[in-house]
Order: sequence, then structure tokens, then C-alpha cells
Amino acid sequence: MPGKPLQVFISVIRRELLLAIRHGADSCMIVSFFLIVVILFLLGVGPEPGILSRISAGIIWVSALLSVMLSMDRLFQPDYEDGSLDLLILSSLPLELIVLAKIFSHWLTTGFPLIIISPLLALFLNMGTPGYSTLLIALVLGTPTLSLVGAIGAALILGARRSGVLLSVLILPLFIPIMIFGVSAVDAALTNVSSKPPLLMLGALLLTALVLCPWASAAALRQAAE
Amino acid sequence: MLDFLTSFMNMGGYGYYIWGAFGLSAFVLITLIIQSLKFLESSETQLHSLKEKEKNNET
Amino acid sequence: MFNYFANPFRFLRLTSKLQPITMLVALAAIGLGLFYALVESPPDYQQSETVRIMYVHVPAAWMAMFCYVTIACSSAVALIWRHMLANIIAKSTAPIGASFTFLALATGSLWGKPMWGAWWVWDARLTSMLILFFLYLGYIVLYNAFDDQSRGARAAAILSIVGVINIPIIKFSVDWWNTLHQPASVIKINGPTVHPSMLTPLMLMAVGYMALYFWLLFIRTRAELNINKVRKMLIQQTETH
Amino acid sequence: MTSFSGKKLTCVRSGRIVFTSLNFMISQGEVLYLKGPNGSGKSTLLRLMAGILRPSNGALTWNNNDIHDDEGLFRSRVHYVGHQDAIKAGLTVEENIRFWVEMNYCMKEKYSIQTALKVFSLDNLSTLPARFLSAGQRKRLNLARLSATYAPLWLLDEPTNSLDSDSVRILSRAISDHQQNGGMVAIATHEDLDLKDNVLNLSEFTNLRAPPQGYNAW
Repeated sequence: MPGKPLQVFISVIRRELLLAIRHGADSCMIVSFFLIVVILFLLGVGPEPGILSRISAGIIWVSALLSVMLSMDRLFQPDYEDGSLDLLILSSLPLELIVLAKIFSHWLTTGFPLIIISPLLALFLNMGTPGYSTLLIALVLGTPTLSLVGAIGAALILGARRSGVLLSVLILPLFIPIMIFGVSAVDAALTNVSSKPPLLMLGALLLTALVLCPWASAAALRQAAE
Repeated sequence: MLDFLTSFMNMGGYGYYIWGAFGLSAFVLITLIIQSLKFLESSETQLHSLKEKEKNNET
Repeated sequence: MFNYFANPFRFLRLTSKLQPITMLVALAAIGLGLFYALVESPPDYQQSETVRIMYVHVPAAWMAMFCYVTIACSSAVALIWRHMLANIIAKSTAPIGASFTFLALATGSLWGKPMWGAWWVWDARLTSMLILFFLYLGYIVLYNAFDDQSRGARAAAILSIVGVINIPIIKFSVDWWNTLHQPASVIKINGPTVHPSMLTPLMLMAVGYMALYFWLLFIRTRAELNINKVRKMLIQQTETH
Repeated sequence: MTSFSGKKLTCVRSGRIVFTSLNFMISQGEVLYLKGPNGSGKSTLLRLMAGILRPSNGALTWNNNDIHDDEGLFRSRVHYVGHQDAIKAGLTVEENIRFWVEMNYCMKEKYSIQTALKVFSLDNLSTLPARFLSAGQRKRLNLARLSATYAPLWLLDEPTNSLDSDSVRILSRAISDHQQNGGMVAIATHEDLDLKDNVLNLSEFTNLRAPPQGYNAW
């Protein structure tokens, strides 16, 4: 009598979070990378407030994109190396749901800290005050989609040579729509145009990704185990 | 005849762009064709040499 | 139907007959198309001679899209019915498609200079064509990133299907992005109204490019099948000794 | 009388024919030994039996209905032990085995984790983080999964490497207990566990010169 699916789903999330807490350094690394990239942009562009406030949304979104993409290859690689992948495929819970559980816990450990820290960075980049709330909403809708789409890339590159660079070449083109709608949502809020349409588009992208990405990642994992 | 050629070549002052576009297309497609044919040729020679090797160590 | 063609021996016999035909069609159509494009068709009232670049740019853009969709379809066939041959067709299509995309970008920027005054304009169509070029690179790089060929084929097949689903989304988001950041200075030309006399060279060049694609596809697929056969024989030799 | 059998199995891995037209049959209480030189496809056959790999043609049947008809049901009947130990260094011994038990069965049999650890003499290490385990202990922890939850079919891929002699004895006792209560075992090992039942010699199926003509030959 296989375990009740919800229990198994929760136990996968619990294991992932347990591991993330035990290796606490990973999520701090991601957040510090996010900070450093924003500061690099800042130093590159110059502290001139006029310019900064106009490009603040773009800088934050591009840095969020790079941080999520950087943390992607630790999603399936440890399981692939120590043989857990075979057992995950053979578990009673369908692989698609296991992948969804792993992506959710990955989002908790990387996407969520980015959302928490982003108002501070908006302050650094002296983004207009109306932009803050929209930025948070856009990141809440956008970062899970980034994790979902990134999971496909992470599953595809298992066992490949130079997988780090390969991951970025594969996923970044797929991240472009998410970034465009994220940035245009915040820009709309800053120029007090209604930012509902881009936010709705982000929501739509999230729902489609929620359905398609676990299925694609599971297919990629199955053929990686062969 | 000559002035027809010159007027044909400079295409109402935009000669560079038009010939540039057509020339580049020709260049890229021709190199693609040559590379494909070379690729086919090298694969066939490899195959034949292997078949010869297999034939004479079977005899 | 797929099983019939999937057998490599039948495929090889079929292509050896088709290969010369497609070559002739390609040469004839492009030759005639060039003649019409450069000599016969009238200059456009608005852009004068530069419209002739359209006869090279538009077919390349069509072929760029067509090749990626072909890669995705043959990858889907390869994943569902597990045919290695469909993977090989997709693998051979990729470099051809990438070259057509590069051509579309290059001729697009050459066309943009006289018309819009800048070598590269972040026009919606050109930007999505650039992203399509990255999708091609991703496919080719992923295919060869594995030591085991069939592993790379399956991974790239999944990527191409994910990519083809993303193309409309990317196209829509780039159009959205373009309308947001539309600099007033760039006059928005949505391509010349195609005058009937321009249609013939355009269609001829399109047919020529399509025939060229099939000709190159047959050449590269035969070469890939030979390489596969060589690799198999090498593996078997290592076993028997 | 449940039985697990494979008919005319052919497996092609990256263009190379690993084995072709292979048949086997395991019925209740039997152990199938997979013998053959390295690279003759023992591991591939075990992964095929577990359902991780798909055969190019041929079918695997459980009481002669195809396992791929209801994969969820078949997966709940199989324990697969591969070369790697699937152990997370960050988790403790008890957490590692608890996770794999939860993945397959509901947790009502909590006591069975302790007994499983006791069977494989790991009970005194249950709160130790797994990174301090030796190779033998890691393999025993991986094997403890077998007796923690019941699954009729055991697929063991070289379970004895990095095990010392009394651990091997523990394993062979566990296998014979499993046979007693109607389990089936397919095992690939070079160690003779004096449990000779029927032997499947894989080398017979590898050097068949006639590759299948189908489109998968390439």
C-alpha cells in the first residue's frame, strides 16, 4: 500500500529543507551573489540618482535572474551523483510531483531570500517609492517561474561536460519573457501607469510553468538515468 | 553597355548594402554547402577504410 | 508511416534518389529568383533599390523558423517512437537552421542601415530572431555536451520541444517590450507592401532556399549515418579483440 | 504463485547491443544469479528489471501482465540496490533510512526502521551523521532499506562489494529469510552466497552476431 501521496510530498520537502539548513551556507551564498551583482552594476553605472532610479528595476531583475540560474545546478546534481535519482524514479510518488517538491524547496531556499532582500536593494538604487510594492509582487510571481524553468535546464545537463556554463546558455533565453514582464511591471508602477497587465502576464507564465515544467524536467530526469 | 553596368552596380547609391547582403548570403550558403560535402566525403572515406581493415583481417 | 521511413537502409536508398533532384531545384529556383530580384522587379517607391534585400532577408527568416519547428517535430518523433534516425535528422537540421538565422540577422541589419540609419535596431522581429539564434546554439551545444551520443540526442530533443513552446511566448514578450520602449525617432515600417511583381522573386527564392535545405539535410544525414556506422564498428572491434 | 519474467529482451545502449533475445523467469521463493564477465550487461539487466531502463524490444511481465501497464503498482513491489548508496552525508543514519521508507510506504511501520537497523547491526549508529560512515557501513545502511519495508522483488547489483565477511553472512541470512516468506531475488555478484538456485549466464546472450534488423540497430 504505497504511502499517501501528500505525506511523501511533504517528506521530500522536509528532506530538502533539512539538507539546506545543514549546509546553511548555500542560500547565504546566493543572497550575497545577488548583492554583489547589484553593487557591481551600481559601480559600473555610477551613483547618479537620475539614471539609477530609471534602471533600478532592470538591475534587480537581471541580478535575481543570474542568482537563481547560478543556484540551479545544485538542484539535481547531488542526487545524480550519489544514486538517489534511481530510487526517486522508483518511489511510489510520480517523479513529476517529486520534482515539484524539490523545485518548491529550492525556491524556498533561494527565491524567497531574494524577495526579502530586494527592498533593501531598491533603496540602494533609489527606486521610486511606488515601485516597492509592485517589485515585491512581481518577484513573488516571477522567482518561482524562474526556478521552474531553470529546473528543466538543471535536469537536462546532468552528466554533461562543463555543465555550469552549459546551463546558462540553455536557460537564459527561456528566462527572457519572465524578466521582460517583471521589469515592465515595476516600470509601469514607477511611471504611475497601471501595472496590472504585466503582473497578470507574470501570473499566467507562473501557471503555465507550474504545469509544463515538472513534466519536462521529469522526462529529462528519466532519460538522464538511462 | 558600360553605363548600364555601372548603374546596375551602384543600385541607386545603395550598392554596398544590396551587394553586401547578397554577397554575404552567397558566401555563407556556399561555405555551408562545401562543409557539408566535405563532411560527407570524410565520413565515407572513414567508413571504407574501416570496411577494408575489417575485410582483410577476416581473410 | 514513420516506421516505414525510419529504417535507415530505406531512408538511404530514398535520399540517394532525391538528393540530385533537390540540388537541381535549388540551383534553378535561386538562379531564377536572383535574376528576377536584381533585374526584373521594380524598385519600391519608398525605399527604392534597398527593397531588393528583402528577397534574401525574408526567405532566410522563414527558413530559420521552419528549421527550428522541424527540429522540434523530429525530436518529438524521436522521443515518442525512440527512432535514432529522427534524432539524426534533427541534428543535421540544426546547423542549417543556425546559418539561415545568422543570414536573416545579417541581411536584416544591412537592410536597417539605409532604412533606419543604424546597423542594429532593437526592432521586435530582429530581437526575437537573435533569441532564436541562441536557442539554436543551445541545441547544438547540448547535443555535443555528452560523451554518449544517444544521451546527447535525447537531452537536446527535450530542449528543442521546450524551446518551440517558448518561441511564441518570447515573440509576444519582445513585441510587448518593443512597444514599451519604442523610441519616437525610428519610423515604424512593418515591411513594404508586397507588390505583385515582387511576389515572384520572393516565392522563387523561398522555394530555392527550401530545396537547398533538403539537399543539405540529405547530405548531412548520410554523413551522420556513416559516422554512426563507423563508431559502431569501432566499438565492436574493441569487443572482439 | 507470483512470478516475474522477461521474454525476448533486447537492450541497445548507445548503438551497442548489450544483450539480445534474453529470457528469464523468477517465481516465488527463488533467487536468480546473474553471472557473466564485466560489461556483459548485468547492471543493465537489473536496471531494466527495475523499470529505470526501457528494453528496445521484448517485455517484462509480473504474473504475465506487462509491468509498464501500471508502473506505480510495479514500483511499489521492487527494492533496487545499485552500485551507489544513495546516502546523504548531511543527514543522520536514521534520517536517511526514514526518508527512503517514507518514499515507498506510509510511516505506520515506525518500529521496522529500528529492527532493520538492528538486523544490519547499525542500531548503535542511528544518530550519527552519515558523513562519518565507512564504505561498508554505508552499504549496510543502503541494504537496511530492504528489510525496513516489505517488497516482494529484490534487485541487488553487486551488494557484497565493500562488505566484510560477517556482513556478507548477514546479507545472505536476510536473503534466505526473504525467500522463506515468498520473496524473489535477482542478484549480480561474484561472491558465492551458497544460495545457488537458478543461474542466468549473461555471456550466452551477448555474443549473438545477428543484430536485430529493426530501426533501433543504429
